[in-house]
Amino acid sequence: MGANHHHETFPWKHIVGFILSLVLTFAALWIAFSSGLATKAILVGIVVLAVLQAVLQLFMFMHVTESDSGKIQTINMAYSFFIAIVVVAGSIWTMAFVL
Amino acid sequence: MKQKMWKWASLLPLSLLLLLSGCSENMLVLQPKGPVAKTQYDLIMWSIGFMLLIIVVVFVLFTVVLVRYREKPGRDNYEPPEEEGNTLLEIVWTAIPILIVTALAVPTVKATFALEKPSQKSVKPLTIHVTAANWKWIFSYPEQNIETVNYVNIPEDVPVKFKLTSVGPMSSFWVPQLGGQKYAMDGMETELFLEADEPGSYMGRNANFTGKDFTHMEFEVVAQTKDDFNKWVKEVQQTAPKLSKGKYETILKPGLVGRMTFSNTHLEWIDHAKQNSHHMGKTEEHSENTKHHEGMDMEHHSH
Amino acid sequence: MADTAHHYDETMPLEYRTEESRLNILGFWIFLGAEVALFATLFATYLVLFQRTGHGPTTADLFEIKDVMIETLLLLTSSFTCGLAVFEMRRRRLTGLLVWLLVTLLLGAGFITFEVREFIHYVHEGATIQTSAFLSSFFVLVGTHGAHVSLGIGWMTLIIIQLLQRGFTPRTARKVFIVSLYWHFLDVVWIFIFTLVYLTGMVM
Amino acid sequence: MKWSEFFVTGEPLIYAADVSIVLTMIGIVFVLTYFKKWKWLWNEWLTTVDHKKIGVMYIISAVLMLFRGGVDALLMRAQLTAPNMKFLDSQHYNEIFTTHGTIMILFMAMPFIIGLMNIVVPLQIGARDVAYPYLNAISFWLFFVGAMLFNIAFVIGGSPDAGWTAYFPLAGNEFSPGVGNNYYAVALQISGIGTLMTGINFLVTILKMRAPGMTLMRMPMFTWTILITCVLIIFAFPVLTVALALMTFDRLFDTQFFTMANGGMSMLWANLFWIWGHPEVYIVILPSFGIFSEVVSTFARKRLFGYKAMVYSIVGIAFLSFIVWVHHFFTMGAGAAVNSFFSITTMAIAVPTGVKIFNWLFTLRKGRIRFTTAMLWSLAFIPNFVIGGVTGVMLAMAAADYQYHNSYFLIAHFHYVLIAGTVFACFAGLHYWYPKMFGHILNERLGKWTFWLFMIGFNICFFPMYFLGLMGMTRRMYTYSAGLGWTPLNVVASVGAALMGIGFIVLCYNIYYSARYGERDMTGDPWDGRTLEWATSSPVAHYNFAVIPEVKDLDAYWEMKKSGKGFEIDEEKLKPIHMPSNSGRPFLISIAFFFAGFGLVFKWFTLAIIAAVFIILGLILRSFDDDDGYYISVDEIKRTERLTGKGA
Ligand code: HEA
Ligand code: HEA
Ligand code: CUA
Ligand SMILES: [Cu+2]
Repeated sequence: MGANHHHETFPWKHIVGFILSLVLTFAALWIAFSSGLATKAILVGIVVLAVLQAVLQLFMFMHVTESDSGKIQTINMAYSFFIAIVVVAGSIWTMAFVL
Repeated sequence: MKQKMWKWASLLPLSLLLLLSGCSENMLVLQPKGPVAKTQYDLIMWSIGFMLLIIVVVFVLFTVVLVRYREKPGRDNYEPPEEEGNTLLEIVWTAIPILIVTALAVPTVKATFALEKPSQKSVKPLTIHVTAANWKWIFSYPEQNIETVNYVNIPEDVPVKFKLTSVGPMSSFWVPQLGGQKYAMDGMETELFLEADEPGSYMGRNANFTGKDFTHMEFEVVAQTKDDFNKWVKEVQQTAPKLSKGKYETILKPGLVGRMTFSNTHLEWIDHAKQNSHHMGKTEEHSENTKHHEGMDMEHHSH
Repeated sequence: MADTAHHYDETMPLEYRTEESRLNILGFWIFLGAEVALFATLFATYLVLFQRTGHGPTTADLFEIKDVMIETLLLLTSSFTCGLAVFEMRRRRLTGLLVWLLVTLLLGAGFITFEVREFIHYVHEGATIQTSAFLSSFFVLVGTHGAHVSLGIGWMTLIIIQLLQRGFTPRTARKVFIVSLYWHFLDVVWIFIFTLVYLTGMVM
Repeated sequence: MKWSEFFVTGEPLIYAADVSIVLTMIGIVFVLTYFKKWKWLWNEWLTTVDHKKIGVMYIISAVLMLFRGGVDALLMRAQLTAPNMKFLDSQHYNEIFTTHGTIMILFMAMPFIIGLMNIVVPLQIGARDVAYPYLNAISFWLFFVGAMLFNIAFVIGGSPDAGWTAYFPLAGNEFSPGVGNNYYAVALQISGIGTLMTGINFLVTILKMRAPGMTLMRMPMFTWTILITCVLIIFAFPVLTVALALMTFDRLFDTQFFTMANGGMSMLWANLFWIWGHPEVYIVILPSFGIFSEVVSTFARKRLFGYKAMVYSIVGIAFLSFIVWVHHFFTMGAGAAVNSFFSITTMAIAVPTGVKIFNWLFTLRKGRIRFTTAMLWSLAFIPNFVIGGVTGVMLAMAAADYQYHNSYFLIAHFHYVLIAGTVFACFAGLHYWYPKMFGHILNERLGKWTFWLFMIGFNICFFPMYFLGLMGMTRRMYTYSAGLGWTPLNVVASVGAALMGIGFIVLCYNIYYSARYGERDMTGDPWDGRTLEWATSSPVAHYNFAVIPEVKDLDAYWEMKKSGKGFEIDEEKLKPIHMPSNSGRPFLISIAFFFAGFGLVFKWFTLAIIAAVFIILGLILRSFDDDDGYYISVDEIKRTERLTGKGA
């Protein structure tokens, strides 16, 4: 089941998750404004951090793998990310000739 | 009943042949009059071959199976075997379509890339700006400094670079015998290369629905020998009237107009291919009045 | 599938105890999948349009990092406190649950306040939803997220009322759990807004 | 807005429609009152959460919409029969093809499929209901009010006239200032939300509510296709939701998404529309594949050949369907690289589809083929769909598509796949499952008449259109001149359309005739079926299965029959059955949606806001609702089971 963490008495997982999300956010901020990287590199960097943070929320806070439907839930989220990438990247790519 | 069924099925390819022979003189797409249309014609013919093959295979299998395995007197007690499938067969009918698709994809990609460029390198293409408006076609020859409406003359054997744009709904510029279509869109520019092999008159149409008089949005492409073309250009430059801004505005008004010819182009004062190029004033005026009000409304509705 | 063995399994958190709850939670996950597609479309729209500013202001003219950071921190923290609420629920502490839910609500309300202020500020600078394609897509993307958060606030309020009325039941527990999923999800969406709208808008 | 603009005026056709609508409504009210059926209507239908009744309501709506869309089609064909016809003017023609396309796809094909899946899927998987019966009722009513809202457009305010694709800037305020496209945006939005919820509902139902022993790889093929279709719905419909919302903003609140000034980009509409639109056509074809699979295997008396490959191929088709959308606008000029990519992904779909075609053929091989009406539709599907499919592949070849695009070649392609695929499947499914819905069989002789008329008419109508396309005839032309040489083929096409119309009339007569004289289905298994729905009585008891069946094989019921037992109900094992309560709220909430939508269409924001308040109120009430349903007692189950003769 993997949903048994109500035995714990201190929310370690949540606190670590929170700190990590703060770190990732400020890291993105730093990359954007202080890293001095090229624009392209900045974009790649912050998008990677955002994805990391999404994954973090999914696993640390939302317990996506939990319950007897954990597998379905995980596949569902993974597939929805795939669709998101297709829609976003696909639209940008096909419209790029006028941008 | 069952006989009727497969007889009918076998009628289909037959009727196809009949129709093909009967109406072929009207099938513009299958009568290319230039290298672009020819490329597409070849591709179409190549694909039709494969498609007929597939249709024949499926129809034959279908007919054989139905005739042999239909329930008929004497087969009442026949109990079909349990079969789960057949890996070998399934691989075969996956592999063959993959091969066919590959055989179709390669020339498709080649042709798709080829059509982005003029069909010959040695001759300098003639540039013609095409502006679609409700419901007419406006052709501007910037180098010759002339403009026509609802017809366009081109020299034979010279690639023509049509630069397409629109003052309004998305239109599609299509001259079946010279080559496939491309959209003409407001505030931007697309390019289409066409070329005619021989002098003649070719039907051109708007292929993309644009409202009320869309149906009548036709034009004629007249391909001429180079000499005739040059003669025509000179004549227009010398005899045709000048296009004024006012006249141009009236042409743009929604409606149908006849053919027109001018000895200058509207590109002098406006190019609709530029983003936000036209009736900016009007649109802005409109949003100026309503901006604040409806902006506030918006907040209510979406939250 | 009817695996009856799990029906009254006491080791399972309350929100998973009944068949109905399990179905609803799974259904909500699937719904979140659809929400991903919805927001992805809005992002696609925004990313295609955000440099098409017409005569209106550009991203660089408009965005200010300070406001955005405040909103981001409020929402990040609320996602954390929402997690704590569920944590408390799984320890069967009603007060803890209620307190953290309330904190979450307040943080969410704070976020909305700042966002509305931000929007009003833009409108006063003449950057309305009608000004340009960029601004239309900006307001609709960020506004849709804001609408979701507002909805979440209303929803959470209803659940708090039900918790006060009925205490822990498999049904209230399930509702808390589902609203927490929703809330975390909105945080995820915001992270992408933060990254793809604000940060990108300021560096490009 | 003035009253004279509110009602569409000045057209005999419209007045006739007005009159017939009013008369029909009075008639319905009169019949209901005279036979004292109001209460029955409310208790049995309007408040029902039973998936079977909801399914029946979907199908009734779909047949009505087929009529409406079909009349539109016949009007178009009448106008195009001869050159320079004056039967319809351009405005009317434009409205008619727009409503024809929209209605046929969204309000005919979709609900027909969804209706069949409502009726069949829970039965096939051995479940008592869907995962969320209450939500199911909301889904239906949202679809229904969406459809009604769309349908009143032509008498109140004016129909949309920018094509079912509603391309901008044509569909924007500047070129379509009336309310027609508001209807389009709002009505589709409302029913789209219903569809999305159906998708979630059935996905969870299929994943979680299967009878013990029914592993994924033992699911009936129809259920498989619905499962995958639900995935398509869940990820495609949100895109439509957004696209329509942006359209609504542009039209009602002057935003600049697709406008011509201030940076708006009309191509983006096309892009978003087709990101939804392409998966949408597979949403209506995959379940059709499922129906054909069931029917073919039943009437060939054979297990589906290559079941696993069939499953993988639907998954493959579904996956590819999200990465091909650009093939609808190859001619936009996005460049050779983009076009080539989408060309190849599109053509790739031919491979899994071909696998299915050959597997069907090999299911038939060595079978004992019975030519029932349902089977005739399924058999006719194969050759006809292949014609549509291979011409689809021709369209997929970008460079060649520049010549076919927007021509009648395209019109022919998609009618060949939509009619020979989806419509044939709906008819096959209707005849096949009819006894499950109503307890009697549709007359076979009339059924065959419908089939031959419709099938032959279909080919006569649409086959010539391929050639019209090659002759340069473009779609959406309301007339053409005589010199183009298009006349003969257009005449032929119109004759075919008339035959289809006659076929449809025979079908309607059949429904009436069979209700009166049709053969009752006493066994519950009139076709010697293979899957679990045939283990129930016809019509099906309210709770579906008195005892949940145990599944041991792919064709569960077939296996039971082969092992000599059939599906026996051990009265000792009966337990009280839990059922959800009826509720009027889904219906009422949807009525509120109707008024909210109507308010938006006419920019009567007060009305819209009041209606929205009612919607929110309904949702709040639902949140506090803790109705746990009720139990059917063992005694009552025994009584029902003995009555239907399926019990021990
Ligand atoms: C049920 C609906 C349905 C289905 C199933 C399909 C199936 C397919 N469609 Fe179609 N399509 C539509 C409905 C549908 N379409 C609609 C409504 C439009 C127009 C909308 C509008 O503009 O209004 C359209 C438009 C459309 C276009 C756009 C054309 C244009 O606008 O210019 C294209 C282009 O690629 C296309 C391609 C295909 C292909 C490749 C398939 C494939 O899935 C077909 C696959 C099947 C086969 C190929 C046959 C069986 C296979 C074999 C026997 C194996 C061997 C075959 C080969 C190796 C080729 N379709
Ligand atoms: C599932 C979808 C579906 C179905 C089933 C159909 C069915 C039919 N379609 Fe449809 N069609 C579309 C989807 C569909 N169509 C779409 C999406 C478009 C594009 C729209 C656009 O461009 O925006 C289109 C466009 C379209 C056109 C092109 C219009 C144009 O571009 O100018 C034509 C032209 O012939 C046509 C004809 C027909 C015919 C004759 C039928 C026949 O099958 C109909 C058969 C008739 C019936 C089943 C009903 C019979 C009714 C009666 C018998 C009652 C008679 C009584 C009285 C008249 C009182 N359709
Ligand atoms: Cu183009 Cu206004
Ligand atoms: Cu498509």
